[in-house]
Amino acid sequence: MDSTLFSYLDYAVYGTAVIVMLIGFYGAMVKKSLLKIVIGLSVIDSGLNLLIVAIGYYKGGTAPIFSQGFLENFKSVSKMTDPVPQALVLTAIVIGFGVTAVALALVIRLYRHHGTLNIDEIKNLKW
Amino acid sequence: MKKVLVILLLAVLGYYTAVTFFDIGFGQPHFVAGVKPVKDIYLAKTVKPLTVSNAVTSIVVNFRGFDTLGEVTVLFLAVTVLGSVLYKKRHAVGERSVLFNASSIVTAGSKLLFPAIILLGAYVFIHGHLSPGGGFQGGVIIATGFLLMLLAYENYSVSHTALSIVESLAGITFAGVGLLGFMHGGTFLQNFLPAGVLNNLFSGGIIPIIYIAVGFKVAAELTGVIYTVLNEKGESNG
Amino acid sequence: MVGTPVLFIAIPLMAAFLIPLLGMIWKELVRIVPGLVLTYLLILSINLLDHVLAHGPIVEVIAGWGPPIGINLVFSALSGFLVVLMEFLGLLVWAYSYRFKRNVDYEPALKYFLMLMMLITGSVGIVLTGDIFNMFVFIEITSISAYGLTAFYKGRNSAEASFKYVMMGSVASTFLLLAIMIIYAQLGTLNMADIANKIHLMNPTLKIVSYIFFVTALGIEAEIFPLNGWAPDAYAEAPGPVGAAFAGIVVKAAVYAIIRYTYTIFDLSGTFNFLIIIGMITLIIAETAAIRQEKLKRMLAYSSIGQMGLVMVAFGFGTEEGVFAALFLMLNHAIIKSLLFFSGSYLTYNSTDKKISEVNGMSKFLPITSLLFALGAFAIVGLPPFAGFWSKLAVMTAAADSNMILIMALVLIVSVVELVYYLRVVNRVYFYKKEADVKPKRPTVNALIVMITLGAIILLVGFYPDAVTGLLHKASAGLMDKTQYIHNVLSVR
Amino acid sequence: MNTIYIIFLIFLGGAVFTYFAGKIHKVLQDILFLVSILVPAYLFFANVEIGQNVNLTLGGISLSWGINYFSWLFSLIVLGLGSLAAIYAVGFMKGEKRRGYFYFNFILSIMAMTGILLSRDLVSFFVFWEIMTWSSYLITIYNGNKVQSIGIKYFVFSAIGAYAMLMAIVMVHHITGSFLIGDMIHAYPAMALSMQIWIPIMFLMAFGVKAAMMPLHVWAPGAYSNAPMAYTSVFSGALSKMGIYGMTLVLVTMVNHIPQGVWFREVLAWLGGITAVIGTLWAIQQDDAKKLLAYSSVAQLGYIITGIAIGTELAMLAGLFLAVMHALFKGTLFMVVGAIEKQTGTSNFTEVTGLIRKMPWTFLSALLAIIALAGIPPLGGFVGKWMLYESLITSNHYLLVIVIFFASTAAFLYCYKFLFGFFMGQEEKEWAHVKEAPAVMVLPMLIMALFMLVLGTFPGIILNPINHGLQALGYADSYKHLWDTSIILNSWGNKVVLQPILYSIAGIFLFFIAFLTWKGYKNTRFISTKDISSSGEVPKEDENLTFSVGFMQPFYRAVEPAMRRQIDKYYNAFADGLEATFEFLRRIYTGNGQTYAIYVIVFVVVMLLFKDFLF
Repeated sequence: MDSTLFSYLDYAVYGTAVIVMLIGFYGAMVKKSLLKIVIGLSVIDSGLNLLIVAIGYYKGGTAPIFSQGFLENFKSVSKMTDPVPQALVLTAIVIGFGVTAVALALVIRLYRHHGTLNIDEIKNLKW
Repeated sequence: MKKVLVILLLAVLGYYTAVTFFDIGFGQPHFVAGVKPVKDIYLAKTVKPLTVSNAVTSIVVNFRGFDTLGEVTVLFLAVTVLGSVLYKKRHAVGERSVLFNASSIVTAGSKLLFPAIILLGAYVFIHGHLSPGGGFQGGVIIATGFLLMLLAYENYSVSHTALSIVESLAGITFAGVGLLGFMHGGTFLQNFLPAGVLNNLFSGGIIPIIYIAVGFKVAAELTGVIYTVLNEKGESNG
Repeated sequence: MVGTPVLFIAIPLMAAFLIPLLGMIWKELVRIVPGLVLTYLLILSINLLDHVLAHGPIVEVIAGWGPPIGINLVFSALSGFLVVLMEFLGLLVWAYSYRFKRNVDYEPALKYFLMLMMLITGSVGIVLTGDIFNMFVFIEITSISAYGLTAFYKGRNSAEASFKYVMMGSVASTFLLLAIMIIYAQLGTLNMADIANKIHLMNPTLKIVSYIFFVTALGIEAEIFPLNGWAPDAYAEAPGPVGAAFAGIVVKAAVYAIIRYTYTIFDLSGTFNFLIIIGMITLIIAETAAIRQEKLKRMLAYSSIGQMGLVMVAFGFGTEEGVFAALFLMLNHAIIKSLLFFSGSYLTYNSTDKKISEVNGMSKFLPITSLLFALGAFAIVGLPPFAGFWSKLAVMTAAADSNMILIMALVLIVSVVELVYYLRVVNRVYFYKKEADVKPKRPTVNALIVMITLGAIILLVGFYPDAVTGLLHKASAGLMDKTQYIHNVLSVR
Repeated sequence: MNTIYIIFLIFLGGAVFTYFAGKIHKVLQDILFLVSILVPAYLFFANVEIGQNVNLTLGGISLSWGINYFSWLFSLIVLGLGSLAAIYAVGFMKGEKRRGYFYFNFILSIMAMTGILLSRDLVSFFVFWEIMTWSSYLITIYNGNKVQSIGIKYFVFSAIGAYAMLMAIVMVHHITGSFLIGDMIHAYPAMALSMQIWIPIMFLMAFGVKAAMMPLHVWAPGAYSNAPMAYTSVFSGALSKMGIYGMTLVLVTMVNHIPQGVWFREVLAWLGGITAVIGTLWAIQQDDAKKLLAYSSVAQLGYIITGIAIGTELAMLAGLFLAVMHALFKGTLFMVVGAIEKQTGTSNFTEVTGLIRKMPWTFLSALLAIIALAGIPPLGGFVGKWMLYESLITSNHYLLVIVIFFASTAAFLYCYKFLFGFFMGQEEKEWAHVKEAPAVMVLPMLIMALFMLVLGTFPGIILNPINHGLQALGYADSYKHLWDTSIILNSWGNKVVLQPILYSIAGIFLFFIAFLTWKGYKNTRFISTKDISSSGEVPKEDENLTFSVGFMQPFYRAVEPAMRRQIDKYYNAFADGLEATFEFLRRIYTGNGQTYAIYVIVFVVVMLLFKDFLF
């Protein structure tokens, strides 16, 4: 990595994404409330999605859309940002949504069954 | 104690993850030397032969359309699982956690907004191959319209049967188009419609069709999710 | 050729979307259609496998874009073998639970069969796909169906088990995506063969980190030791046949993913030893946890985890013999553990806690089920002349040929532990007095047929292992030959 | 199709059909059972040619089945005793529950033993070995949940042994690339030294378990005494001989080829000797005839092990001859106990007495078997023991002679106890209704008794085949060679010199017994056996006062300190400790989903930290 090209912004985007993920992990692993755990899990997803989108970004790149204007004063295709991470993140978001929905439904069930949202009290299955 | 441990662990994990991505580098070409990334091929082929303006759409629906089929299935499954997890023997109609009408400003406003939201959603997914957006985004917008109505009116209800029919039909359309492509060209999801002219509504072959199906499906499924969860009473003794 | 690999995905998806509509016409259809689909796919998979064994692997591209642009499916001897196994087991699970759910309402029945079908489809997709991101999608399809199936029964602690599974699953998908993105950011491609072709260009540190993330993510599904906390709970709380499906189908798919990454995609040194280490730890911890279990299904679950550890060890030898042994083990485990889950869930049918003590004296009331359970127990600990013996012999032979004497000794010592707890249960079934408040439930005809089929296969493989060894040898040779795989995939246009 | 295939098919099919025939008719089941044992036995001896192998390939592994003189000798024990025990079993199992289960496993274990003897390759050897183990295990636990732990102990020991053998087998395969026993023997002298040492040790572990050798014998008493007696006669008589068979093969074909082999032999011989002593001492203390015989079996196997471990020609003859004799007399004795148990409902000396008139034929066979066991001429046991002593002395194992001699003298004590406890003494009213066992049960016992008599008189009948067997193993024609050197053989056989003397000894002995019996009978007054009271002590109501109680009290008071340290206890303590560790280990699964998630992070972090080390 050429360090001269490295600006603080470079650290910032990935750093933020990673920190968001870590916050999510922390929430999922330390907080006692089931809801907070689920929130933690979806915060992890958010951080991850941010990270993925950031990979596809090029400095000064345009959106990967061949609009009329783009075609008229034709710029190089390499000026476009990478569309693949964007496509992947779309899938990841949808899947994350599905998982979160299922998790929330389970939280409802657990609350119905145990009458509490504290994960420490939901330990009927062990060893 | 546990917190400290977790923070320590996460610090190490975060350090390595961050360093890894710093190594990759941000905002500049990061592929290793001597590799021709597929994104170049995608970008090149989006205009010709696919005649799609939005490269993300071309990837989502065509190049990696199989992923999208899986994605739609994930949503469909999520709804199924939700229904299974929250299933109760007797469905009492109108038993909702939100049991009051919103103020008249909200109700009137929602009535006003609802068609507009639906229209916007439809626009977004119909033009998914031309502009940013697509089936998922459009579907979500439509679902927010339903969410708005559900929140505003105490006894607004959506027909479960209708939702499931829309969902199924949309899914069948997606998979069916794929199978038609299979019969036509020998590979699943192959384009079999004329490509059209770039940047026109009728371009991109089967892509708009699939995206419209996806739009309907996502809308129906998200509405289904919201509706199922809303109909869930919060008492602990269920 | 009668069809192509994509039908394994397309047809069940089509059917899944259709079934709610069909259910509106005639409610029984929601039970029948999945069975028809699975039967068709089983026949198709056998035909394709036949073709593949004669003419070499089929590589199918999706949407007309050859690799590495589009997604492709690879139906080789290895993946074909696993697909046949999965479709077969899926069909059996379907047949077993066909009437099992009679007393369940229409809505849950619909959802049960949908989820079951998607579980199988997702696993088959994991095995067939030649694209890492597509594999991620299929893993998620499998997991979400698995969450739903785990939480299927109300009244039990199933939601708790499922919630744990969801937590672990989300973490898994996070790491999986991270790993995929690292690979993509370096090599600009998502196709497995293409990655394998270019992996030597990658920054070694990044390569290692992405491998670690992959193994962690897939290890959660494959029940590797510190990552398998969800497994015993999920197995124990899911309906009996679903436990069989987990052990026979889902885990197999995850293990396949791990070995595909280890053998084909990554070219790291030390991965094989790593597989041996985690496999051994998994094996030892799981078997020691199993011996003290009080609940039958948990015991079976731990045993299943242990077997997967052994499979990992066998893959870790890194020789063709080792792969052969591991595949044989996978086959045997799928069949035998399914039989144990099927018969075990009838032995504890009406009990609330599913305690091991509740199987006491069941042989008088459920003679055939008990006999089949005993057969399964004998087979899984590797007693000849049942199927499990040949795989154990294969594992040992492979270990000896890799000079892993210590591993051999440890595996055998652990086998003794396994032997003890299975024998205890069998003895209870046959020689203890029945507990008064337990009401036995006679198995239904379809369940009985399913169990007898599995028992017959165990005996068949036991007495005539040649029935499968030829296929397994071809499959293992296919896995070992990395360049051939890359060539096969990348030469398709 | 080759006869060997037919034999296995009949065994297998017979087992399955017998199992299900019980659903149709009991007699049909009995007939099928007998057919599926006797017909293969007949076919085996009539049609299987010695020295001809059948080769087949299964699962890519080439297997070979065939027979040589040495294994033929053992098949004589297995199939002969098996057939007789099968006939006996029909009577024994009459009216019992779970007959199908018993018959099924009986047939399978006979099949497995035949298979072991037929195996010319290690895989089928191992397969049959394991089938033998589990079928015998299943019969051991026939009596229900009380014997569960005994059964599991048996199986665990067998499994440890078998897995040791499996390790040896795959190591051999690794070296030679083949599973054939012939190839193994061929390649052995050229192996690395560590392999040369470890492979025999691992094989010997497996065989030592089955032969109830000293530290591995703890399963044997329980298993022998708790299996149904109809099977125990095979279990102790034939199945344990499989251990001897394997041991002999290992010693002759492997250990002989390395200089360290001497040590193997010394250790084994001593283990055998110690086994004999321990078994005998424990046998004396038993009040239950089954237990007594079980321990006695362990002791007898000890002699046999010593014999074959010494490994001179004479010692081999002695060991193998003793093996045959042991099969005969221990088979008979277990049958006797079975008959008594069947007729009276108990096998405890302290409860049953005075059966001599009730069950005369049973008594006769018991008497002959006991005489053989004790090694009194003219029955076969004497010849065997004599040869054993002689071989020990000629190979300079003087200390061992003393040990063995002690054991076999002490054996008289339990022999006496057995005979006296059951048959002598007063007749109790309680047992007045007892009848002789049915002919089906008596006949096999008498046939075996007859054999013992014949073999005692003309040991050449069996020594000749043993000699052939040893020649097949590469020994010189020892029988002829020993003809001139051995005292006993020199004066026996054709040139009968010692015979009249021995007969006179036996005659005097029998006469003495008869005289005493008659005399005693005349001089006794009939009182209940429970009517004896020790001097000065007032017996309590519930105290068992049969004279058999505390029969050898002074003797085992003397040996008690030595007996207190049972190996059993150490094994149990080890197992308990292991289970406690397991209990602790499984608490890793805490049941909290968050903990599991933390494990995942720990896993990743550890791998990341050690990534340079791992990859």
